[in-house]
Amino acid sequence: MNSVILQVASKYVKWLLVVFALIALYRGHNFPGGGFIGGLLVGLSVIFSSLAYDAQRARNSLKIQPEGYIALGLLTIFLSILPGVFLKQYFMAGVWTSIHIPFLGVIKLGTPFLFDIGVFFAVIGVTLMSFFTFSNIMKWK
Amino acid sequence: MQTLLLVYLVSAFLPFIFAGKLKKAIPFFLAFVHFGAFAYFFSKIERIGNGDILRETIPWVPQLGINFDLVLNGLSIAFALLITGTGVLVFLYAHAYMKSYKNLGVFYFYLFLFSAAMLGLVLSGNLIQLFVFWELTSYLSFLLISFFHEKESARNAAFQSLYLTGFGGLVMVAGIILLGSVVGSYSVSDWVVNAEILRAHQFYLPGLMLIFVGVFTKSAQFPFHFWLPGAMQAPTPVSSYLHSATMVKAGIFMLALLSPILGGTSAWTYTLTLTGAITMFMGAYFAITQTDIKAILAYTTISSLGVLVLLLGIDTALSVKAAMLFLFVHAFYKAALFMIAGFIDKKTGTRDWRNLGGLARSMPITFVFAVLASLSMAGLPPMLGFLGKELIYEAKVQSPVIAPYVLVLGVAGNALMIAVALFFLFKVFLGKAKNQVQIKVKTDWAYIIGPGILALLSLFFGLFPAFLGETIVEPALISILKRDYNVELKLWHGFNTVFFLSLFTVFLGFILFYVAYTRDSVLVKWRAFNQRIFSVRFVDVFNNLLKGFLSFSKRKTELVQHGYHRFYILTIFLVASIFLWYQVYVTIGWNLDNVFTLRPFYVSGLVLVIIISTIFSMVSKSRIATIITMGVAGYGIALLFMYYSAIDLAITQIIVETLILVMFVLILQRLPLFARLSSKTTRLRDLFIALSFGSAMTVLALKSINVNFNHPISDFMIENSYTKAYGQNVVNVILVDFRALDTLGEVTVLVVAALGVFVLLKTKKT
Amino acid sequence: MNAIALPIFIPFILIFVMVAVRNSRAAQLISVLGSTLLFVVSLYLFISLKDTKILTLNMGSWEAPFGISLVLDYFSGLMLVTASLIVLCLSVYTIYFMDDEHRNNMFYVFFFSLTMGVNGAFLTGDAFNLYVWFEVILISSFVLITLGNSKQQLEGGIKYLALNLIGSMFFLAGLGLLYGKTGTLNMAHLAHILRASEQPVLINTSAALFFMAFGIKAALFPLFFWLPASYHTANISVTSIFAGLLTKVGVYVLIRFFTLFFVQDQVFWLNLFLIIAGFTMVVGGMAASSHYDTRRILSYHIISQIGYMIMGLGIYTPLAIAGAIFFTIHNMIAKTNIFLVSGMINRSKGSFYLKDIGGLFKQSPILAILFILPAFALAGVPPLSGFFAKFILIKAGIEAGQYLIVAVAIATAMLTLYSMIKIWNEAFLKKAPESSEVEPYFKKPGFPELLPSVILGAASLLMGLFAATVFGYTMVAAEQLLVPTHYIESVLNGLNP
Amino acid sequence: MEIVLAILIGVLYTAGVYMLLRRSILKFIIGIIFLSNATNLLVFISSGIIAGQPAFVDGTTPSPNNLSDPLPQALVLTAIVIGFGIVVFTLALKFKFFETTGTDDLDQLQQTDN
Repeated sequence: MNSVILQVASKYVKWLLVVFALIALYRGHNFPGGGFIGGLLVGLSVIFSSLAYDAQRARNSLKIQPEGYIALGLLTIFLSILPGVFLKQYFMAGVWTSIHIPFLGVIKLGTPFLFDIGVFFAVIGVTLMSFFTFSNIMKWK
Repeated sequence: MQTLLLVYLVSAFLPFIFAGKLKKAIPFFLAFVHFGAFAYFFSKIERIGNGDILRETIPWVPQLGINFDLVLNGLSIAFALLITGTGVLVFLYAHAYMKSYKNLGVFYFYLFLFSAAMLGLVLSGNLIQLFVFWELTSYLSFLLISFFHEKESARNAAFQSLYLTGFGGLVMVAGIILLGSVVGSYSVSDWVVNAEILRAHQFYLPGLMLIFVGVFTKSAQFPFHFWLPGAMQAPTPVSSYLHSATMVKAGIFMLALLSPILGGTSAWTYTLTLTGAITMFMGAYFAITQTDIKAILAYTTISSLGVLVLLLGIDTALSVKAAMLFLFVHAFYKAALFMIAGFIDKKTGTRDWRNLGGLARSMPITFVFAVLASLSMAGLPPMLGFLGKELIYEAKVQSPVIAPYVLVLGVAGNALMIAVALFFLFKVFLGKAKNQVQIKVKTDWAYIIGPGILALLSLFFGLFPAFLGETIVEPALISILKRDYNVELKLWHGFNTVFFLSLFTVFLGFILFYVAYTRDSVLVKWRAFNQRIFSVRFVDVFNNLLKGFLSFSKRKTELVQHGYHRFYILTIFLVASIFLWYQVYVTIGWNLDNVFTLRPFYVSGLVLVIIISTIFSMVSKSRIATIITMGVAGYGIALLFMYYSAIDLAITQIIVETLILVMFVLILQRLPLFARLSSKTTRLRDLFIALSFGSAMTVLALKSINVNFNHPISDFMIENSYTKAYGQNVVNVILVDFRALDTLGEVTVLVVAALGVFVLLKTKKT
Repeated sequence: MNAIALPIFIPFILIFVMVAVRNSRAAQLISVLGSTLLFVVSLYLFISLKDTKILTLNMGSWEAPFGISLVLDYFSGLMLVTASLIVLCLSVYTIYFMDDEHRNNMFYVFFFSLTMGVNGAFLTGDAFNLYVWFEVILISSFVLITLGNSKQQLEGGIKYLALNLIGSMFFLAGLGLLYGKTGTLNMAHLAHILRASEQPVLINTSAALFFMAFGIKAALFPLFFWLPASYHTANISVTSIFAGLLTKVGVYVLIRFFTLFFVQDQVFWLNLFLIIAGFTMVVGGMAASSHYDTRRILSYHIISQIGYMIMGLGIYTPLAIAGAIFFTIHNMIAKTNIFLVSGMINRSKGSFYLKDIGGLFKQSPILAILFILPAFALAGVPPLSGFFAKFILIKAGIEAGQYLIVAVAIATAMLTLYSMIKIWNEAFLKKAPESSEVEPYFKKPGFPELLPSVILGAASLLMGLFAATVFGYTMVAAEQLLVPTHYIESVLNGLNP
Repeated sequence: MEIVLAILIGVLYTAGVYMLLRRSILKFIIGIIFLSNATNLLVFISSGIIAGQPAFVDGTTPSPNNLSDPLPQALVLTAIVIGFGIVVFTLALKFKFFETTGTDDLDQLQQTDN
């Protein structure tokens, strides 16, 4: 599918999707969205661009390989589990802190948010990995 | 006693520790252990004779009533002496006999462990403990019989013996548990106390019969007798031990143990006397037509076991006395004769009497012992066997129930035994020398010492029976009868019915022997006759049953596990529909409050679109159309979620649907077109099943909607989502905070699935 | 008790590590160390049950029934310890019996995700969470069974996958209905509500759905097709893992659910269990006796043994439930062990097919002993573990007056004996067939390869010798199951919403 | 409306089971998708559906009565994602199987039984 329109469109749509995804991730705790939706959206964006060009190219343009995303996601999830044990005596307990960021105001950050980020990365990795494998181009290192 | 059993257990492992030159000393050492045990029991005779009972209890699983109850009373000491005493001789004999074979360590290990198990069995004061040892003897004898395991016949015989005795054991334990549930204990002494209750209980008959099955299989009673002749595949020392003092005597021990508890009823008496009498006659009848001398001996063992069962079945003081005496009689002569048979086998290389003859000249001492043992077997004076037989006749004559039939069978059986004994002597030892001793055996004495001692014991006790009678048989009898009883044994009883019966039997036996001896053709014809009349051999029946069962199961398995994947699914959904409809039917009390309405129409329209695209996807022949309509249905469901205010759900559903569609399209290019593979009837059938399941689910859904809602959990979540978890989107808060563990598992599923896809598609086929 | 979560998180960390580690030596080492840690933790947890009998952990500090609780009672504790012992043994075994291809394929990732799922299923006190763990188990086993990509494995994999997917679909549907009825997912809370509720309208239909779901997982009679179609195709290490853990999770959940929730209309369910148990035993046993491939014999035999466990559930007395638990533990150990040994037989002789092999008794007496331990344990020879397992069940059956099922159980024991003796006779006692192509190559297994089997064999023996202790635990577990007030109270912590 | 939805569930289940019983593996997978959709829907509606406000709260609206129940939504979301993972794997398995054997016919799968 090397249609020019699609290629041009994909460039924008792709970034649009990624931005959407990040917003979904960030706002997920308060508005529709969250790690799953965000991760799936990013995956969709990469798939979209590879439909426009080809999968190999889309893959090369990735900064982190799918398995990297998976590992990153699992690690983040694991890290989000720990603070609860040490600070609240329960696994997975939410630990919150608020920080003040200029222009955005007070933001509450907590381990559930970290957990959501982990899910986000893991889902990206999973989507990409299965997609690339289906596209039959993936090589292990 | 526990120390003793422990010593046995530890000593059993010695064959593996002894190495090099010490290896030869193993049997001596083990015989010595047996001797030590024998001496130990012997030293206790007096105390036991005075009515003492030695008891040791080690709890094992007390909650289930399973304990190690070691009891030494008159009954168990009699058996223990027999086991250890014979054990000494068997191991000495084995030293000579087994020399030329390999894997001796394993052999002695099995054999010694076997004797330990047997000893444990007779010392058991708890029936489950007894069963444990019972099973151990079964399994160990399996290993012993299959010792020459490269012979198929040995494997088969071992399998048969294990299968029958194992089966009997399991059935017996069911009986024990059944009766145990009446008493609430498995301890023999508790059973004795509650004997009256047991005999009156409705479980008595079934429990008794179950236990009898165990006893009959173990003690080779008709119709389970056929494994015993097969068991001669074992090395001869094993046979002589198995047939005389151990294994088959376990059943007898069990009967003796239970007779004060369960005995005395007509069920007990009739079953045992009948079975015993048939077995007794049949064993003797078949013994005479055998050609292998070990087989002859095996059949006479069956006959003797029949006698023992019969006597315990008659269940009078006299008959039990006869049984206890005959136990010793049989053990002495049977062990001796088996050892002699093994010796002959070693010397001449054959066990077929048709190839043997005139051995008296080359093995005179053996001949003397053989004569003594055979006379004892035939029940002729002055041997112990004569005493035994007299007592048996006496018991039979006085037996209260079916004396005439028992007597007829008894006389016939005994006459046959006399004939067999004489025949054995004359054919093998006298007459023309057919087969000279070919094989030189270095240590003749080691072969003869065992049978020699046993044969001399038979003679000695025949002449001076008082010791045996008063110190061993009497305590045993007392512990069986549970009352005092004075045992006096005499060789000469005077002219009475029994004496004339004996005389008649001897006369009959001699005639039989004479006929068989002088005319070879008689036995040949007899054998042919037997083969024609009793064309059904039990071994074959067993094998055929087994074979039939196996092919039956193979067919059934192929029927169930046929390999047609669709039918597996079909079965599952069929079962599910039946279940669900049944449950719907049972819980019919449901009333629909919901009114059928199509409002709002746009939702109804959406549902209609989903339904139509689903059906289209079902029947379409085009792959693309199928997949696209499937997608439409998926998106439609997402919109439904949206309508019912599940925003996150709708978004997820849409993205997931898209991803699945993309992947479908990706692999679709490589796949073949749909082919219409199934016929119209198949499709109709499938549709019917699908419909029955689908409609059941519809009903379930309707019912579930109808239930009152009460959601304490989600109310809590809604209330605390913002205040405690700092999130406005409750669904997301649930996912990452309230129920984060679910999400953790979910991510794991995704990761594993992705890696699985990768592994599956990356690797080449192997 | 935060440690309760460790049996789930330790494998989770190991998954992460195994994704990252590419060196197979290092992976082996880490897997052995990790599973040792897992075993120690499980043992510690089990021992710390002593005081309170039930331990709970509310994940994320959300009180039950609002969050997810992990619950450790004696039943789950026993299963957990047994499972982690098996995992430990297998992580050693796989070093020697996994070919390199599989190892490169990140076998350990799937191995530990399976472990994680199994531990999670044992520990969780939340019905939906249980579903998630079931899915973790499911997807891991899908991957494991197809690892190697042979045609046979793909075939077996498709059947396995299809039927198990249907099973989890039933599970989810049943959960939905249950939630709709009760509004809660916490198992203790569910039990509390269902015991109080009067209208069993939906409970029975969800019970039917759950029965289908777990019946498929546990390979009960009309639903077991996936097991014999797939188990024998996978690598022997994988089959051993499956034999030890998978169907038993199904049995665990069946026992858990039908003692905790579905106490209404019990007569119907218990009778059904007895009927199904009988058929499962006999059909499995018959099929096992008619085969000549070790793995197939043993696979069918798994089914037959599941029948005993369900029989215990069907009799439904404390003794019977204790017997079922005892049997499950015994079976997990002995069954895994016998698969391990059959793997070694295959390694030594080059075939699983009994007609092609023989003469092992002479070649490797150690292997013979290692085979005899689990085989005799399975056949129920005293004093090994299987004897007590069967004894308790038969005793319970007789005392409850269920004579028919006891008769079936005894007949099945004979079938088991036949299958075991068949393998013994053919593989060990018989002379190796001369015409066979795989002969005469024979590789003597080294000690480290035998170690897992030695450990499991010793476990079978010790379980028999110290049956009193183990039975004591199972009895406590059974009482906890049958009278779940303590369970409900401990989990809900006195809370009564 | 609930009745209509219940019928929809029935149709989806029927379609799913019917597709599972076909011989083509592809249809089989489509059947799985239908089944999981049907199950999700069942879970969703059996816990009570309200066409109204989605479950968003802030400090001021703590009255749960007119909000839709968020818990089944979360459950179904989890189920959808899990289903996604499994369907993807099934597709891969199907593809590999076809690549290895060259057939899409489930009736050819008889080697591993008996």
